Amino acid sequence: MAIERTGLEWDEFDVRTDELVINMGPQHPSTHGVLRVLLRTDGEVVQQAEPHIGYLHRCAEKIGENVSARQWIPYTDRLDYLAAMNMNLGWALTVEKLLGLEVPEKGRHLRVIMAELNRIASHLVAAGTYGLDLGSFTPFMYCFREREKILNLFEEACGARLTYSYITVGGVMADLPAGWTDRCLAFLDQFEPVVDELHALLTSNAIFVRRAAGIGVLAPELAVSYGCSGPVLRASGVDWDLRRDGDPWYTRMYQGYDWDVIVQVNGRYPHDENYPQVPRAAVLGDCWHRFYVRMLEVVQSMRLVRQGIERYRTAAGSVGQPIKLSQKLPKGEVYLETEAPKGQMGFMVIGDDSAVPVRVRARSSSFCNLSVLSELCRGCLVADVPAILGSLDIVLGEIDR
Amino acid sequence: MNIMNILTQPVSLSHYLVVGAVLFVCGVICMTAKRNLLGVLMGIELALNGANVNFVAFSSRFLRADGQSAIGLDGQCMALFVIVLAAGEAAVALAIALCFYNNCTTIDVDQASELKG
Amino acid sequence: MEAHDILSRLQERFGGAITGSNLENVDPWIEISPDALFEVCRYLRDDPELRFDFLNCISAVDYLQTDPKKAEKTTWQPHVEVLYHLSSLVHKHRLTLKVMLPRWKDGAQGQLPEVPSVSGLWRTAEWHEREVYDLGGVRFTGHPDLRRILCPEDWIGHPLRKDYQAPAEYHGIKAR
Amino acid sequence: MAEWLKGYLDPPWLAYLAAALLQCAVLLAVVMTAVAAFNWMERKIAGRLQDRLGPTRVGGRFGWLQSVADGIKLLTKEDIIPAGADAMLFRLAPYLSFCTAFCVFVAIPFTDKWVALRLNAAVFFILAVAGLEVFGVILGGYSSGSKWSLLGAMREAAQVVSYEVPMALCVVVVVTVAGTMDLVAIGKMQSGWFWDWLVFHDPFTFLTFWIYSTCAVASVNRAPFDLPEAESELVAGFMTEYSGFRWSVFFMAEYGSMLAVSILAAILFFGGWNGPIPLAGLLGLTPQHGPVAGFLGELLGAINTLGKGILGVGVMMWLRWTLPRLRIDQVMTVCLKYCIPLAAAMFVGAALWTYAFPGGLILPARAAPTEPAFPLAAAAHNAGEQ
Amino acid sequence: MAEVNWHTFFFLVAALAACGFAIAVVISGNIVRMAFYLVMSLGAVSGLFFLAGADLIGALQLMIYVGGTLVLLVFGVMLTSGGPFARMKTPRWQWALSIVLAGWLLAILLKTATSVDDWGSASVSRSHVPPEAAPTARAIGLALVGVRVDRLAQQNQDTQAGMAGYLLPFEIVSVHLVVVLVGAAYLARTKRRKQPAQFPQKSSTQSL
Repeated sequence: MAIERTGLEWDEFDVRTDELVINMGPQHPSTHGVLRVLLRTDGEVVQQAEPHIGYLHRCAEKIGENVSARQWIPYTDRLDYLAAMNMNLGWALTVEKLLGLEVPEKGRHLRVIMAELNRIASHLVAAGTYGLDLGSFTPFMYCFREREKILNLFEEACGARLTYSYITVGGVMADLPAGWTDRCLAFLDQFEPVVDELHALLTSNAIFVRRAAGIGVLAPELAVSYGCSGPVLRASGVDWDLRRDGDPWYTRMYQGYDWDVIVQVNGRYPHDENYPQVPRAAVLGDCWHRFYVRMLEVVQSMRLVRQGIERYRTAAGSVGQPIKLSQKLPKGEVYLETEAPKGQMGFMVIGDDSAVPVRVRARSSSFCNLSVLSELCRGCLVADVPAILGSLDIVLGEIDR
Repeated sequence: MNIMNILTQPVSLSHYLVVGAVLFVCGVICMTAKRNLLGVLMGIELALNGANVNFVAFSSRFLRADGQSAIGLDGQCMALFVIVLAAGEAAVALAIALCFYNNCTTIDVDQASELKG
Repeated sequence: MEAHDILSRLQERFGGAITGSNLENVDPWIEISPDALFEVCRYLRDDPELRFDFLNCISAVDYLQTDPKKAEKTTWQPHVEVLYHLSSLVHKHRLTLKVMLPRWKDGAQGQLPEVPSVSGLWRTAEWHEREVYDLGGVRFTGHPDLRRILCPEDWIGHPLRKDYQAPAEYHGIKAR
Repeated sequence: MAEWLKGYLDPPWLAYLAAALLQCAVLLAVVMTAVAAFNWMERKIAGRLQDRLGPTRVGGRFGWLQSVADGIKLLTKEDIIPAGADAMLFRLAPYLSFCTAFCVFVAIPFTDKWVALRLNAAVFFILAVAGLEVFGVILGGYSSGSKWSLLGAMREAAQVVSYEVPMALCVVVVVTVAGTMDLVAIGKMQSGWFWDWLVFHDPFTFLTFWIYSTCAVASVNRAPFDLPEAESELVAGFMTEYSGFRWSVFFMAEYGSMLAVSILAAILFFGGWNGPIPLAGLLGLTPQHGPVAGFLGELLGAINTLGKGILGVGVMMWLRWTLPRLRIDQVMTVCLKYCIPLAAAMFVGAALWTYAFPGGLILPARAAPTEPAFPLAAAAHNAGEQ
Repeated sequence: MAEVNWHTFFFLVAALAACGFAIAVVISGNIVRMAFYLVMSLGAVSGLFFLAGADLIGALQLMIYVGGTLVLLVFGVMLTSGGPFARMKTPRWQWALSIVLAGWLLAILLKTATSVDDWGSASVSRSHVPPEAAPTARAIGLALVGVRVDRLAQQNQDTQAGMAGYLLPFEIVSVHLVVVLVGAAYLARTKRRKQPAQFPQKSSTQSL
């Protein structure tokens, strides 16, 4: 644009580096799957980042209207394929709420064990790939080595490593094999020091702090208005976790468990004395905090799994019987949200006393978390976009459904 | 056959001056004929180099009959100053080129006609 | 704050705009007329006792029984419902709002029903409404940028409608 | 070398030519094998750091044939040239940066007698040639026509050009302390035990070494400063469009300049061919004890220099696999706001130090280096009658 | 045939390279190619300097001129090149006019270069002065600081006194360079826009 001569003094303008429109994706190593981010940059500064989604859209909700409730479980695995157990749990609880079906206590504790183990695995992927986004390859290897051990445990329990379909409506497909709980406790014992290694490798690393602290700051009101949830919401200081404040039908599972919600309450995280302190440059709601909240949640999940195993061993009775495939759904509508690793995963089912539901709806947490990206990336540098995107920890299967 | 005997004759001052002249003339053509402002800048660099070759040629001890250099080390010092100042000149010229590019969005010298009145 | 207290507050404040409710269902809901939707939502969000500051999800449900045998048994008329699931982080309670819409605007096939957009109140509505428009076939008036979000820009039809026929081929790619 | 050959070949120019070719061949052989070893070493170190084995199956238990396997793969891969590319510049860019990376070795001495070309301004020549490597990168990025590689090339050029300044300053600090730009003389100065090394000469040169190492890592685009081919944003920076042999030439250029920079650090700060303990001297492998002993002493010195260089390259690889990457503006601020002022301060400090304690503070004044350290009158006198 | 004079051979190689690439700079249309040819031409010129015995100036040329100035120039090319490889054609008659003028200038220069017989007579062949023997780095360094070592052998004192060193110009040039760089930085600075840039608050409607 030429000089605009307004009045006497010249209205100065930016150095006219031609505005570069860059397509980041859909085949881009750091976009966690098939996502295209349209960057309008002026030199190095990003003026506008607009995510384009829909590349992985399979319309799972339409299929939900043609299959019975239990037959839709494998589709919930493919929503957030890094945390399939939590997806199955959400859908199973929604249909059970519609049916009014109670799962025996032993089954509930088994579900807590599986959900929390899958949360650890999902957070490990998040931490590993975030290290990769910022350029350090080694933490990725450490995280995935630990995640392999969890997947081995899942494989023993249900035969699959990624898409388990283990938790179904009415309970669980099959009870745990003998000795599984001892192997699980053994894994947890050797996993304890690895978390400290990860903290040393990334959280307190000076370059990591420079790249993550103070970048992509998300204000609490903006997070709530954009419907963000999970670690993204808690990192902005909003004290909200569905496992404690959710629908009673869901929080009944966590009754009597002793754990803390990871959120910064007046400047301090719950018992963060044995973890690296918050660096000076970190602002509440930035990428560093989102990473830190996930790392502390892994520790809480370990505590939950230990207590779950204790209760599972002492509980009597069966773990619950899956319902018949052609079970008729009563008339009624149910919407239930559960705390998945990435955030609140909501399922809705509308029954009209036939085996096939009238409407199935999946509310995805990454869908809302991603919508904040354009707000966070305005004015940052091109190198920060993957850092912010990595800190939101999105999975495209869940966004595009 | 005269190619071979050129190879045998020792090189003298005038050979260097010829090279300097050719470089200088290429620089002049570049300055006059190029429409891209940066092409003109390159022309200036060439012309300066032509001059440098002459300076160094005169100050070299191997090119004159009596084995003594015509102007001693002054030539090389002059060449040193030319190189350093050319660097400074290129910096300012590029700054002007950038401003020109920002104001009139093209780098074409013929467009710079605002002072024509 | 139970559903019936909320219902009573809304009825005495908005009266006619509340067109119905169902408190027996496992998740009770309240039906609202489309044109009063924006006012009700603003009140639900800003009222200190209610403070529904978190819009969980917007979804569209198409009630149409395509298979003639079952058609007689259905009790409801073919229509489209838009559901709003709200929750309050402050008071920790939840609410479901419903808006009843005709399947097509004033009966003309292909004319999408209209609902005022709530993206002014909750920013998450921008993407949710775009998805409902893309898949469910409901137009949101006042939406800043109503475009398809999941299907390609030039896709024809709205997949989650019960009478949706998948196109035979799309840009040369056989779809069926 | 040339005089020794002159005895055998009758026309003198043939002797010079043969000597030059022989030296180049030896140099190229040494450096190319080092580069191949680095390829294998990088994978092994990365493996060890990530708690895995690294290559084990290719050629024997330790997978040492891995680099040969990579070489064959790269040779057989198809060299594609993108449509929008400017073909001539596209083909030429890798060789430009390859040549500059390797002709630095001409002036680097492995031991006082084993040096291809003993220049009295060797350091100056190395800095001059190191400056040219930027061209290969700029032309490579610009000529492959794609927006991304252009961004990568611009970033790399900005980084390398701006890191030349503090690196040159650090080298000048050592030159002022040593009094000469001739690397062989600098090496000879540091003969003896490890406390004779320049890095322990005074606190300023010690700090200069650390600044020099950061700038060296940055000017070679490694570890925390490897913005240009930052996989996460620009896929592979300016090297995106290259494949097969051309890519491996860029690859060799990078490893070559890494080795050059670390050998330079070894000579300037860690005494080059004089090991921590003067082994050659102790074992009596000096020329006085006959040519074979002399040769062995030289060989020991060369191994010493190369060893330190390889150690330096190892540290660079270690940095790469542990630290995340800095952003482009952080890289620039590190250079402009930290490296340059610090290097300047070290320069002033070192100059004052050599002025205050010409013979060195702790140790008794050793024999002054062969050329007098810059007293004007003497230099004027002996230069005059040359 | 007589013994080949190697100095001439290398001189021919370097001279042909320098002039060839200079002409290539003039002919080529694409600005990036011009920059590249210029780099090669200046590299050849630095070879000429080495041949003429000025090794410090040759290294300087490589380092400052090619390594510094031309990198600056290539940056300028990248910043201001509109589309990729934009071509600007100069009209025919401008070319013809400049060629005529330049040809005439070249003729004059060549006439003067070859007319003076003193320059033409070739000196003793080069081999008797081994290159290492005449390093000029120390002499020039001292000349810059003001001690003209190469003039010590001058017999008559008055001319010898006149041979002052280059201390003053050296200082002036260094200050001059600082002023130039500050000015250039100021000229090309990013001028801050008075009011913040507005771009569409909502996501852009026109798809790309």
